Amino acid sequence: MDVLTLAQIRSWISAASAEIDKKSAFLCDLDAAIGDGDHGANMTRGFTAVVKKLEGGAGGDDLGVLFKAVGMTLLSTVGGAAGPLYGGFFLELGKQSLGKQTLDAAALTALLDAGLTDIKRRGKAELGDKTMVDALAPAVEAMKTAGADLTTVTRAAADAARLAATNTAPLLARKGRASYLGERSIGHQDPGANSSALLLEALAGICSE
Amino acid sequence: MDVLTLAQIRSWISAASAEIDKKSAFLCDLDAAIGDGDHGANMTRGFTAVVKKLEGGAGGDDLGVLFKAVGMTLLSTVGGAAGPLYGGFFLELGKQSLGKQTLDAAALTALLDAGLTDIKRRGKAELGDKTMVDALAPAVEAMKTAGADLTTVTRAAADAARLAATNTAPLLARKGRASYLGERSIGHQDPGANSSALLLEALAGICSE
Amino acid sequence: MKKLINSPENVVREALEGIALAHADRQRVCFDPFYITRKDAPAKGKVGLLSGGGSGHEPMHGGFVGFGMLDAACPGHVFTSPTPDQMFEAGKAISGGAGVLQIVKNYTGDVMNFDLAAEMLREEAIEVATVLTDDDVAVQDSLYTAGRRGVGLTVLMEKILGAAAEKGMTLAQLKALGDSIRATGRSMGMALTPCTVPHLGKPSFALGENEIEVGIGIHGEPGRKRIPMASADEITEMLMEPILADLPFKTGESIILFVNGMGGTPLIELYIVFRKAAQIAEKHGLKIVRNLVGSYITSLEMAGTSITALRADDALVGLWDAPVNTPALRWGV
Amino acid sequence: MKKLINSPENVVREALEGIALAHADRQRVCFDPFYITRKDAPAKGKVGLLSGGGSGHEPMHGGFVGFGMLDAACPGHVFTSPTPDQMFEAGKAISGGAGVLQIVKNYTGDVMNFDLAAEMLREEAIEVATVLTDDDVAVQDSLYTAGRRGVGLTVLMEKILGAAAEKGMTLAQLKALGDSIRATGRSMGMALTPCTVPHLGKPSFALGENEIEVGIGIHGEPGRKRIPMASADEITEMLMEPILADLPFKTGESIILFVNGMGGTPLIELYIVFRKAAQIAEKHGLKIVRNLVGSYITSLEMAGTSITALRADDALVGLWDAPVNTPALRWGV
Ligand SMILES: Nc1ncnc2c1ncn2[C@@H]1O[C@H](COP(=O)(O)OP(=O)(O)O)[C@@H](O)[C@H]1O
Ligand SMILES: Nc1ncnc2c1ncn2[C@@H]1O[C@H](COP(=O)(O)OP(=O)(O)O)[C@@H](O)[C@H]1O
Ligand SMILES: [Mg+2]
Ligand SMILES: [Mg+2]
Ligand SMILES: [Mg+2]
Ligand SMILES: [Mg+2]
Repeated sequence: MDVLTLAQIRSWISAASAEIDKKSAFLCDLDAAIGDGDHGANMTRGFTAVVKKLEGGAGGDDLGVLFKAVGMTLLSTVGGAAGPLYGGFFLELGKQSLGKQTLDAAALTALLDAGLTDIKRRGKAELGDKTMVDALAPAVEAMKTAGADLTTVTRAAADAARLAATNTAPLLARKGRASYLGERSIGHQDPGANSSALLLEALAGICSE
Repeated sequence: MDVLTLAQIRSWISAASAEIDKKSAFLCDLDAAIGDGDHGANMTRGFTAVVKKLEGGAGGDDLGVLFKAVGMTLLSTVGGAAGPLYGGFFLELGKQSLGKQTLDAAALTALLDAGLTDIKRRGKAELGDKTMVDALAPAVEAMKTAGADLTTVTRAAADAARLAATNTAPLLARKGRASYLGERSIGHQDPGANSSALLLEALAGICSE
Repeated sequence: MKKLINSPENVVREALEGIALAHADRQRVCFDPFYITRKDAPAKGKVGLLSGGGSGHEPMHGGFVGFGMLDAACPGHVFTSPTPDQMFEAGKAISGGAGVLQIVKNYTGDVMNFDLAAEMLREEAIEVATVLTDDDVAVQDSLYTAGRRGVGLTVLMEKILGAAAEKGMTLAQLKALGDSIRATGRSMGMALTPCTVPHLGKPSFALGENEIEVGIGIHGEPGRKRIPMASADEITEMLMEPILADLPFKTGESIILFVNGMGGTPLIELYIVFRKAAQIAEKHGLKIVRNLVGSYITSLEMAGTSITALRADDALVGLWDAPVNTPALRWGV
Repeated sequence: MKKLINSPENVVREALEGIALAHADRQRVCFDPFYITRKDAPAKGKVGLLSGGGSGHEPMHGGFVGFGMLDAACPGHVFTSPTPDQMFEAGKAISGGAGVLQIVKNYTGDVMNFDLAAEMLREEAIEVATVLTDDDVAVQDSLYTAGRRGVGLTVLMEKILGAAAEKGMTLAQLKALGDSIRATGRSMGMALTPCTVPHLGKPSFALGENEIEVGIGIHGEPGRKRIPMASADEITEMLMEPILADLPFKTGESIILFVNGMGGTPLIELYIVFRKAAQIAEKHGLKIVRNLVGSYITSLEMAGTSITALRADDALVGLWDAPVNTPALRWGV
């Protein structure tokens, strides 16, 4: 598969929403262990609102408009740290894809890379701080060397994110709520890294159809 | 045994205090079931203070003065319903025994009868209301027909009180905190009836030595 | 039992030491016997307002001692009414020549101990009158029992009589006003969890994860009945309907509505209860002219709520609005 | 989970409905998006004070909206920071031409959401400044982490800045005053029990009958360490010593001492904690010029306490004493 269409991006968002909804309790439990237990609820609330928004016709026939609608909706419904981070992420995707209707592998990789950069700018987190960055960064890296087939590229991203999210467990949190726990944050996976992995898994799912 | 001496009355009070202290948790549990769980603590606090007072020399060589000291101390240390009731009871004993140094069976019976009357006046409880009256009234009745030997008379009182206290279980409380429970007060023994039984058991103990 | 205490025996004394340190600007604490008076007691020419009861109901009563409310409060041991010597000494300390009004919750122990204190004060030539609160509709009223418990209405009673006393009402007038408040206020409470009396060390009753007690008092005693867990709206209805039906409150009447927390219930839940209580009052055609939402008469750490409704004409509202300056209730000054 | 709620989704909305009904005399509640403003907002020519944060900390922040304190508060979902659209709308509603000061507890989510709101407000030509609170000494401070949490100091910050704003201080002056308060206040907290977030339905952590968490925040998160149950005096020492050592507070200094309840702890226990805290402060040669004892910044029904100490010169004390009229804090008016 060489291009993602606007319709497929829409399906990605719905698939991501379903995925997050299914794993909501899991994300909350991860957050309860080293945070405040709301990450799953926040993400579910946000993506449910996004899907409603898109079904309501938002997004039009421009990827930039579509991603902006997603970002704005997440910004005003998720709250907490994840709200501005994921909201800003999709707003950045929107800026970078304004006017576009399709994405090939290179464009998609560039887009996610830009989104990742925005998250790092906003949250000031580095690789290894035990945040969503730890899932997104390796995913983008993997995409860069996975060739031109979107099915392969997105699968590589999803697998890298999944593995990296699991590997946040031994890390000592330096950003977000988990950092308050100091040593006690060690041994637990980061919730945001896991929600990021879910988003990419949903994307890979769309591209494998 | 035909007369109780002042020294023996003092021993009664100390024995009663020891008895109540031993059963304090039991009395609290009874009170927790149908009241507020403090009867044992209240009585222990009160009688501990009484013993301290008497050891401090209070009471002198007059039964009236002795009982008054007991009553006043209970009044200012027990609190709750039991405080005024037992405090008033001993104050009444004091009034009735002023000037006396000894008590024979008839005098003792008359004294406890007067104390019971004071409790009924103050608390307006009748026989069967599920209160200490249900233990004290049968005890005094039993004394009246038990002859002149103090060992027999006080044993009769103690046994009657013990039996009557146990028999408060099926009663529906009409006075005190337990009355708030209505039907739910049925099936539990009254704490005050049990503390009264303990006082009389201690008395019988003294008279059997 | 996990509590922020040092030993069950010292709970009341050490709490009083904390109160003495925290509120030295407004209150004076006596430790032998235990009582709290306002700093400027006695107020010459003013009737002295005296209350008290077992500890464990904080801020009641000590938190209500101050200008515009109580002159003195006598704390007993936890859930145990104080003793006559406390009320006697406190009564003397606040007697400003116009007599002393005792505000007593209708519990056998409280009533008998305050009665004894009243006798003792009268022997000192201090005029004493007593007002009872017995507002708990969960208890069937009857001549043959101890009658109803005094609960939430006590808070409103102490605020309103306190204002009336500041305005110079005589002992007889205050007694009459108190009796009319007693006659026109009703309450009912429920518990989600029991509480643990320090010297007992275990909960006063056991409640299943899915059970609640309805018709509880303020001493950790079991309630009138145990039912399955219900929604805040259903629970509020279970409390409001008996309250409104008992007096009864009639369409068009104005009321002060008081939603109280039992000690372990967070404020956010009390507002959810108040929301429904207000809706029910409105449905009954009642006008809520004033309200109070918070934990003012508690049962240690018990989770639960009680609701109190009091008929309120303009005069009563005026007294409610009058300045009050106590650690727990303060406005207008 | 037993709570006085109807459904986890509706907790915040229904509590706001209760607040709107209970405090209509002083506050206005907007439901889309959620925010509370004082009734008379905007106050022309006065800097508007805006705060907010996750719900579940009541009375903070909504209970502090009123004369002499906050102009507006934005409640998020339970333990979740509110969203920029809430602060944006609330900020516009209270902007009286002198700018808006945001008081933000230092949590990544709160900071980022308030930052976004500030950008949006500036686009509306409204001047915005932000003051952070990060007073929790239980968290090691570091440039490489999210830094310290904002906890109890936030209450004192909002009271004092509120008074300063009423006195006509400019946005720049308030920002400077806020930063100095941030620099001179410290807090630490502990929990006897966890709390249950409604949508989770189970406690955020499990504590044994004989364990306590020391160094907790206000979001039901675990603390820095778990230790065996201790006495109130020992626990108070565990909180006070790090607080006093961190700044450090020096002999001869005056402080405002704030003993806070986490939501499920009865007032009688807080006074026992205050007693010891005051003794420790005295031992360190500190003068407690003002104090606050009660549950003002809570974690739902969590049992526990936090202590806050703030250096206080006469000017600060003057602002503390200035009139305030909010549902949760009121004096002088
Ligand atoms: N500074 C940061 N940079 C990047 N990601 C962060 C940062 N802080 C927190 N996160 C991510 O946000 C997640 C928590 O999101 P959430 O629980 O919804 O917000 P909150 O922590 O405010 O409750 C963390 O698991 C982490 O992945
Ligand atoms: N009106 C009354 N007349 C006689 N005895 C009473 C009356 N009310 C209560 N009692 C007795 O007092 C006992 C309770 O005493 P206690 O628990 O110390 O006081 P309180 O009920 O105030 O906590 C009851 O078990 C009962 O025997
Ligand atoms: Mg979280
Ligand atoms: Mg009792
Ligand atoms: Mg009692
Ligand atoms: Mg959160």
